[in-house]
Amino acid sequence: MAIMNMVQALNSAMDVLLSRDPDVLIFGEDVGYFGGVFRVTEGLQKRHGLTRCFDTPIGEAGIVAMGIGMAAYGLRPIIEIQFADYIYPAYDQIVSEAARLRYRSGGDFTAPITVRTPYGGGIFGGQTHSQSPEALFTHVAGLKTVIPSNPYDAKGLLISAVECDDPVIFLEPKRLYNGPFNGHHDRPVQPWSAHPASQVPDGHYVVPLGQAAIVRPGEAVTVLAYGAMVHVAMAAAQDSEIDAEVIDLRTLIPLDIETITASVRKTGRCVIVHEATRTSGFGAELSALVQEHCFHHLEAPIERVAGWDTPYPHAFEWDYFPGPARVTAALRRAMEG
Amino acid sequence: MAIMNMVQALNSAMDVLLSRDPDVLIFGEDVGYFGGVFRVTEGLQKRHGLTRCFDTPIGEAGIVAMGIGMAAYGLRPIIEIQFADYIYPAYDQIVSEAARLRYRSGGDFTAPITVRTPYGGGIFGGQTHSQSPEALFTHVAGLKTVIPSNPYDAKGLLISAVECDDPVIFLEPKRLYNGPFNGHHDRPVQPWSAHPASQVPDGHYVVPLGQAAIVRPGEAVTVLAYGAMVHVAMAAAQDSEIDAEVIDLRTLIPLDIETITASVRKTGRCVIVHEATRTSGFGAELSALVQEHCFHHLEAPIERVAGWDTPYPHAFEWDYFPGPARVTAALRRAMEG
Amino acid sequence: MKNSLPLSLHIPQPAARPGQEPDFSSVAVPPAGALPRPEIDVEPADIHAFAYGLIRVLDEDGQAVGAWNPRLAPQALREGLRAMMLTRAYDEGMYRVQRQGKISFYVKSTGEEAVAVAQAMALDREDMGFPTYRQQGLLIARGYPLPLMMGQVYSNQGDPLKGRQLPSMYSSKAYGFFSISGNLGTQFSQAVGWAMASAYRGDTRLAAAWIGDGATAEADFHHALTFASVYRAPVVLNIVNNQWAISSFQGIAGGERTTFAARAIGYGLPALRVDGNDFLAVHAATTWAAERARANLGATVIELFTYRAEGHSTSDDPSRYRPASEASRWPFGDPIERLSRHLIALGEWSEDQQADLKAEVEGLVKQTQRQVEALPPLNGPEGSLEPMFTEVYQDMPWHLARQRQEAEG
Amino acid sequence: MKNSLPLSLHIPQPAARPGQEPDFSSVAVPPAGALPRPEIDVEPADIHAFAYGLIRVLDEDGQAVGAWNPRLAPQALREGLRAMMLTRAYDEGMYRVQRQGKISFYVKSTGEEAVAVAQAMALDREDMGFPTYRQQGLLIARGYPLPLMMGQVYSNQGDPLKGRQLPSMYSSKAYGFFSISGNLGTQFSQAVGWAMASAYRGDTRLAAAWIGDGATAEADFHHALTFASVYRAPVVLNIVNNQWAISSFQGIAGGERTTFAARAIGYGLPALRVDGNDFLAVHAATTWAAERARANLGATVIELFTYRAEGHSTSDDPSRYRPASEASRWPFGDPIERLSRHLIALGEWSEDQQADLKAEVEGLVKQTQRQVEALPPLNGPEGSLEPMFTEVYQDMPWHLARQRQEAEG
Ligand SMILES: Cc1ncc(C[n+]2csc(CCOP(=O)(O)OP(=O)(O)O)c2C)c(N)n1
Ligand SMILES: Cc1ncc(C[n+]2csc(CCOP(=O)(O)OP(=O)(O)O)c2C)c(N)n1
Ligand SMILES: [Mg+2]
Ligand SMILES: [Mg+2]
Repeated sequence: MAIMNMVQALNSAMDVLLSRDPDVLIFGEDVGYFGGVFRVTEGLQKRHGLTRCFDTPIGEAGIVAMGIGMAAYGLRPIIEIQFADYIYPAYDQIVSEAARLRYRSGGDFTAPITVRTPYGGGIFGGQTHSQSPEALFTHVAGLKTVIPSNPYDAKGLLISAVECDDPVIFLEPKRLYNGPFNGHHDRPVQPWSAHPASQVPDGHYVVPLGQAAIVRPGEAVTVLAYGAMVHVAMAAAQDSEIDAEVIDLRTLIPLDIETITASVRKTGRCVIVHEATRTSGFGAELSALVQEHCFHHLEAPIERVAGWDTPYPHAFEWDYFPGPARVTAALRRAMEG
Repeated sequence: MAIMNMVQALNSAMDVLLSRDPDVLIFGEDVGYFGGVFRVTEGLQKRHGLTRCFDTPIGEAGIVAMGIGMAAYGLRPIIEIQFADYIYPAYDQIVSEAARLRYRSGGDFTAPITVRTPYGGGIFGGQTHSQSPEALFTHVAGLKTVIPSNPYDAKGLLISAVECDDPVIFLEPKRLYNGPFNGHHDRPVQPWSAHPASQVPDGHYVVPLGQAAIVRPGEAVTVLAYGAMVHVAMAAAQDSEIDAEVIDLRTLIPLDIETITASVRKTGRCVIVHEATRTSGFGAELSALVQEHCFHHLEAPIERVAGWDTPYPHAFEWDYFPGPARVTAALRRAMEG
Repeated sequence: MKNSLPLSLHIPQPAARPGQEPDFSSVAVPPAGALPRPEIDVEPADIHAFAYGLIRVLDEDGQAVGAWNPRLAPQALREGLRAMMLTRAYDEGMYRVQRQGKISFYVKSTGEEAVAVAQAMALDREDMGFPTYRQQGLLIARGYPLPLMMGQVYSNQGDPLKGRQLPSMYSSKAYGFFSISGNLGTQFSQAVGWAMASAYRGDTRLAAAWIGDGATAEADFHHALTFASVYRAPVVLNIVNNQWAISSFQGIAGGERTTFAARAIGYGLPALRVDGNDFLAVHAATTWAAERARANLGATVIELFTYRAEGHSTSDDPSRYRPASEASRWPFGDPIERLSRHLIALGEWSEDQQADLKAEVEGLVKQTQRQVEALPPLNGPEGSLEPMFTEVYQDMPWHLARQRQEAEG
Repeated sequence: MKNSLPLSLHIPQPAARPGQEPDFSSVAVPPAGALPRPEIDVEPADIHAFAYGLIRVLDEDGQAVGAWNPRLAPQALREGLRAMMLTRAYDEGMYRVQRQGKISFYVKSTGEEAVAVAQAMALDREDMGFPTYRQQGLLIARGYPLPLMMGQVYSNQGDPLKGRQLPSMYSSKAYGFFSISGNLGTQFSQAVGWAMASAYRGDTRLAAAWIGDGATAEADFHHALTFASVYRAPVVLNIVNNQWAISSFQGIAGGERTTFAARAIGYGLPALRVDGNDFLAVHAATTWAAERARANLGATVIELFTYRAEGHSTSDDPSRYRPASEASRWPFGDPIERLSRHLIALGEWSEDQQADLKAEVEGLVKQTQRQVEALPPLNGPEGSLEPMFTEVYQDMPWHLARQRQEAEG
C-alpha cells in the first residue's frame, strides 16, 4: 500500500501487468524512453525493456491496427493515444475491426486491446486537448468503455481492462491525474494524498468492470457521473446541502444498471453530469435508461448537465467546463421539478 | 413534375445544382463514368463534364479532406461515401476539421461540404453494408445531419443541404432507393410511383433543414422516426390500429423540437424508432429531450425500438431489422404503460 | 514568379471505355527471364529497378527461364494447378448459385488464381495470411474443407461464422487465414502488428497481407508500410494490381504515373513487381520475400500485376465501364492455361489429364454444393437467434441478454 | 523454405540520449552547390537522386554557389533576414510571457525560421498556405499585423479568433494562412483539395502545405500525395524534418532507412531534399516547385532538413530525451547567422546593422506585447460569453441559443 496520484496508480498497474505477463506490452507516441507526455509510462521501458514499452510513429490508425494484429496473435497490447482528441484517425480500426473481430470470425480471432487515452477539460488545452468522446464508443457494440475517477479505481480498473478479453476504451480524466479537482478553479486544488482513494496496493488487484460505486449515499436525488465530474458532483452536493446520492459509474459499457435503478427508485430524482457535449452524449443514454427503468418512480424531470454543444473554446475554459455551480443549479431544479 | 424514385430524385437534385452553380461539383468512389454503385450520379459526368463529377481514389479521409480544401477555397462539393459503413476512415476529417473550421477560424474559413452516403439495412448487406451511424454525427457540434424518407424530401433536402453554409451529413436509406419499403419482407414491395411523395418537381425547390413532417396525424401516441423507419412506423400504425401520430424527423440536427413536443404534449406517449444500435443511438437523445420537454405530460414510459446492440448479422437480416412487429409491440406497450 | 497561365484539373481516364477497342499498348510486356535475382540481403535502395520492371519466368512457349525460376518439382506444379482449377470451379459454382438467388452475394477471383495459390504454396503452412475477399485460393491451396467454405457462402447451418458475415468473408485461424473485413485495407496494417508480435515472441512465423490496387489509397496501406519499415516487421505485403477497383481503373488509384510497387521505395522497403499470371514468378518472388523476412531483414512489397477477368462481385456489371473483350486481350494470358502449358512442355502433363482434372474439380464443387445446400437455415424452425447475440463480447452483458429475450420473445 | 532462426523485433534508437555526446556522424553534409538544377518539366523518375541528396547554396564562407543560387536582390535578402529575426524575437517574447504565466501555451520555431520565411517569399502573395503550428514565419514574412498575432496568443479581446484556439493556432484568409488544426496532418490533404479547386476554376493560385517529419506517418500525408499525384494538383508539399517529433527522433517516423523526400518517389511525384537552414536553398527549391505547379505539371514534395533547436512547445523539456547540447552541434548551423554572414560577405550588411536590427525587432516585440497585454480578457466583466456559442453554425440553432441563455444565466 502506498499513496499514489492517478498517474502513479496507472503506472503501477502497468508495471504489475508487465511483470506478471510477458504477453503484455505498451506502445504509443512518446511512451517509451520519455515515459509519455503525462508521464504515465515513466520508467517502464527502462525497467522492462525496449520491446515492452516503445514509441510509435504518429499514426493513430496504424497504432491501433498494430495492436489488433498483435492481439490477434495472442498478445495483450496496451495502447496509449496521446490525447482522446486524436483518437478519431483510429476510429475505423476501433469500430470496424477491434469491436467486430470476435463476432465476425465466429470467435476464431479476438482483439483484447486496451486503448488508454487522457480526456476531458480543465487544463486550458483548447479544443484539441479537452474533448470527451466517450459516447462515440458507447454506441459501438463490442467495445467496453471505462472511466476511473481516482487512483485506486484507476489501477484496479486498468488491470481488469487489460485482463479482459474484449477491446476496452479506457479514458483517463487528465484533470485528475495530479489531484482530485472539483471544478472550483478559483480554490486551491487538493493533492490526491488528502483523498482516501489515493491509498493504492502495490501489487495486483482488480476493480471489476461493470460495477458502479456509490461514492456518497443520499436520499434526495441521484447524481450519475464519471471521471472528473464525480468530484464536481461531490462538490455540488456539499455546496447545495442537498442530500444527493452520487454514483460513480466507473464503467459505461457494460453499465451497472442495477445500482442506478435502485438509487433512482429510492430518490425519485436524477441528475446526470458529463463533460462531453450534451446532444447525443452518454447522458442521453443514461436519461433514456433511467426513464425506461424508473418511469413510475420519477418525481421530476431527469436533468442533464453537460458540455455546451460547441467545440471547447480555449479562453472560456471555466465557462465551458461544467462546474459545481451548474450541477448545484440542476440539483435545485431536480428537487423542485 | 415527374414521378421519381429516390435515386432519381437525388440525381435530379444534383443535376439542378450542377446546372445552377458552377461551384458545385461531385466526387466519390465510382461516381463518375459509372454513376455510382447505386446509380445516384448516373449521367451527371456525361451531362456536366469530367471535372464536375468524377471518381476518386479509395481513401475516404482523403476524399473528405479534398472536399474541405475545396470548400475552403469557395466551392460547394458534394461528396459520396459509397456506404455509410465506410465513413469511419473520414471521421477525423469530418469531426476535427469540417465541423470545427468556421468556429476555430473565427468565421474566416468555412467548410460547406455535403457528405451523401447510403445507410441502413434491409438489403442482406451484412455488417459492412447495413450500418446506421447517424448518432456518431449528431454528437458533433458543427455538423448538421439530414435523413430523407421519400423522393420529394430527398431532392428538396439535398438542395437545402448543398446550399447551406454548414457541413451536412446526408444519410440516404438505401433500402428506400427503389421503393417505400415498410419492413414486411414477406409482402410485395410497393413501387415509389404508388406513393404521393414520388411526385417530384423537375426544377429547383427546397425542403428546409430543421423541419419535421407529420406524416400521419394521430391522437393516441407519437412515433418519432426517420429514413426507412418512417415507413415501418406507418405500417405498424396501420397493423396495430392504434391512432398513432407519426413524425418524420427529416433533420436530426438541428432538430424540430417544436413539432415533437407539441405532439407528445398532445398524445402523452412516445415511441422512438431507428435502425441504429440502441445504446447511445439518436433515440437516446430523443428520449432524453422528450422527457425533458414533456415530463409532466407523459403517461407512459417512452419506448425505443432500435437495432440490437450487435453488428448487423447477414443471415439474420429480418431478425435484426426493426420491423413493424416490433414497433407494433412498442405501440401496445406505450398504450398500456 | 507568377505567370498568368490558368491552371487546369487533370482527371485520369482509362485507355478504353465500352464501345471502344481494348487498348493495352501502354502496358509493357518484358520478356521472361530478363531480370536477375538479387541476394535476399540486398539494400532496398539498390533494387529500385525491380519496382518498375516485371519478374517473369514462364515464356511464350511455356518454358521456365531465368534466375527467378523456382525449380519446383512437377508434383508441386500439379498441386498448384489443381488448386487454381478448383478455385476457378468453385468460383463458377458459387457465381451460378448466386444468380439462382440461393445466396446473396459472391466475389470471384477469376484470372487471379495464381496470386493466392502460388503464394500459399511459397509461404509456410504456419504463416498467417491477411487476405482480401479475392484470395479464396489461399484456403483452397491449404486444403481448407470445401464444405466449410461453402457453408460460409450459404450462410446456413454449415457456416462456421454462424451467418454473421457476407458470403466470401471467410475466417480460419487453423488454416492461417485471418477474418476478412468488408472494410478495405484495414487488415494490411494489422498484418504488420501480427508479424511484430511474432518477432516480439521470438517465433518463426511470418505474416502475409494482400490489398487491391484501389485500396492502396486507404490510410492503412501507408500505416502498414510505415510500421513495417520502422520495426522491420517480418511480413510480406502484397498489392494485387488487377487494373480495376470497381469501375475505376488503376490510374484513379495513383497508378497513372508510376507503379504500385514503387510505393515501397519511399519507405526504404524492397519492392518486387511480378507478372501475377505467372505461377512460377509469383512463387519465386514470394519465396524471396519470405526468406528475407525470416532472416530478420524485414518486409518486402510485392506488386502482383494481373487482371480482374470478371465483374467486381455479383453486384457488378463490368460491361458498363470497360470494353467487354478487355479480359481476353490481357497481354499476360491466363494463369491456369499458362501453368498447364508449362507442365505439358515439361512432359509432366497432358491435355487429357487437364480435361480429367477439370471434370474432377467441377464434380467436387457440384457434389459439395448439393451437400451444403441441404443444410437448414440458421434462423429457420430448426435454428435459433442465439448467434445474433453471442460473441459480441466474451460474456453477454445484461443489455444484450435482455435484447435476446425480446427477440426470441 | 522455413528456417528456425527466431525472429526479433527492431525498435529504432537515436544516436544519443541525455548524458551522452551528441552524435551527427550519420548525417551526411554534402558541399554547397554540388547538385544541378533540373528543368521544371523533368520526369520525376529521372531525379530520384534529389530525394537522397541535399540542395545547398550557402557554403562555409557565406558565399552562394551552384546552379540553385536564386540570385536574390540584396534588398530581398535583408527583408528575409528581418522576417527571420522578427520571428525569433517574437518566439522569445512569447516564450517568456508563457513562463510568466500570462499565456497558457506557446510553440517556438527557433532554428527553423528559414523554412517559413524563405518559402513565403518564394511563393506568390496570393498562394494559400496550409501550415502547421511551427510556420509563424509565414505570417511575419507576409506582414501580418503583430498585434493580431499576439492577440491570438493572449486569447484576449485582441484575438481575431475570439479566444477559441490554443495560442499559436493562427488563421488568416487575407494573409493566405489557413486555420491551423491541433490535429496533426489534417491540413496536408486539405491543401491538395484547395489546389484542385484553384485548378478547377482555372485560377492561377497555388496551395502550399507543411507537415512535420513525425506527422508524415499520419494517413493525411498518404492521401495528400495520392490525390496530388492522381489529379496533378498545383500544390507544394513541404515536409519539415526537424529531426524530432516530441520525444521521438525521426527514425521512429520512418526515417531510419531512407529520407522523407523519398516518400514522393512511389507516387510519381518529384522530390527535392533541401538544407532547411540555408535561406537561399529553401527559396530556390520552393521557386522550382512553384514554377512547376504553375506550369500545370503538378505537385512537388520538398523535405526541409533542419533541426528543432528548442523544446517541442512550452509543455516540453527536451533535456529529458536528448543531449542538451545537440542543437548547438547541428552540422548545418543557424539560418539567421548564415544569411547574415552571406549578406556581410556580399558587402550588403554589417555586424552593426545586424545588432541594430536585433534591437529593433526585439523592441517591436516588447512594445506590441505591452499594447496587447493591456487588452481585457474575453470573458471578464467587459467581455461576453457570446463567442463561445456563435459560429458553431452559420446561424445559431435553438439548442445552442438555449444553452447560451443558460450560460449567461
Ligand atoms: C473502406 C472501404 N471503402 C469502400 C469500399 C467499397 N468497395 C469494395 S471493393 C471496392 C474496390 C476495391 O478495389 P481493389 O482494391 O482494386 O480490389 P479488387 O476488388 O480489384 O480486388 C470498393 C470501392 C469498401 N469495401 N471499404
Ligand atoms: C493526430 C495527432 N496526434 C498526436 C498529436 C500530438 N502531437 C502534437 S505535436 C506532436 C509531434 C509532431 O512532430 P512533427 O510532426 O515532427 O512536428 P514538429 O513538432 O517537429 O514540428 C505530437 C505527437 C496531435 N497533435 N495530433
Ligand atoms: Mg483492383
Ligand atoms: Mg519534427
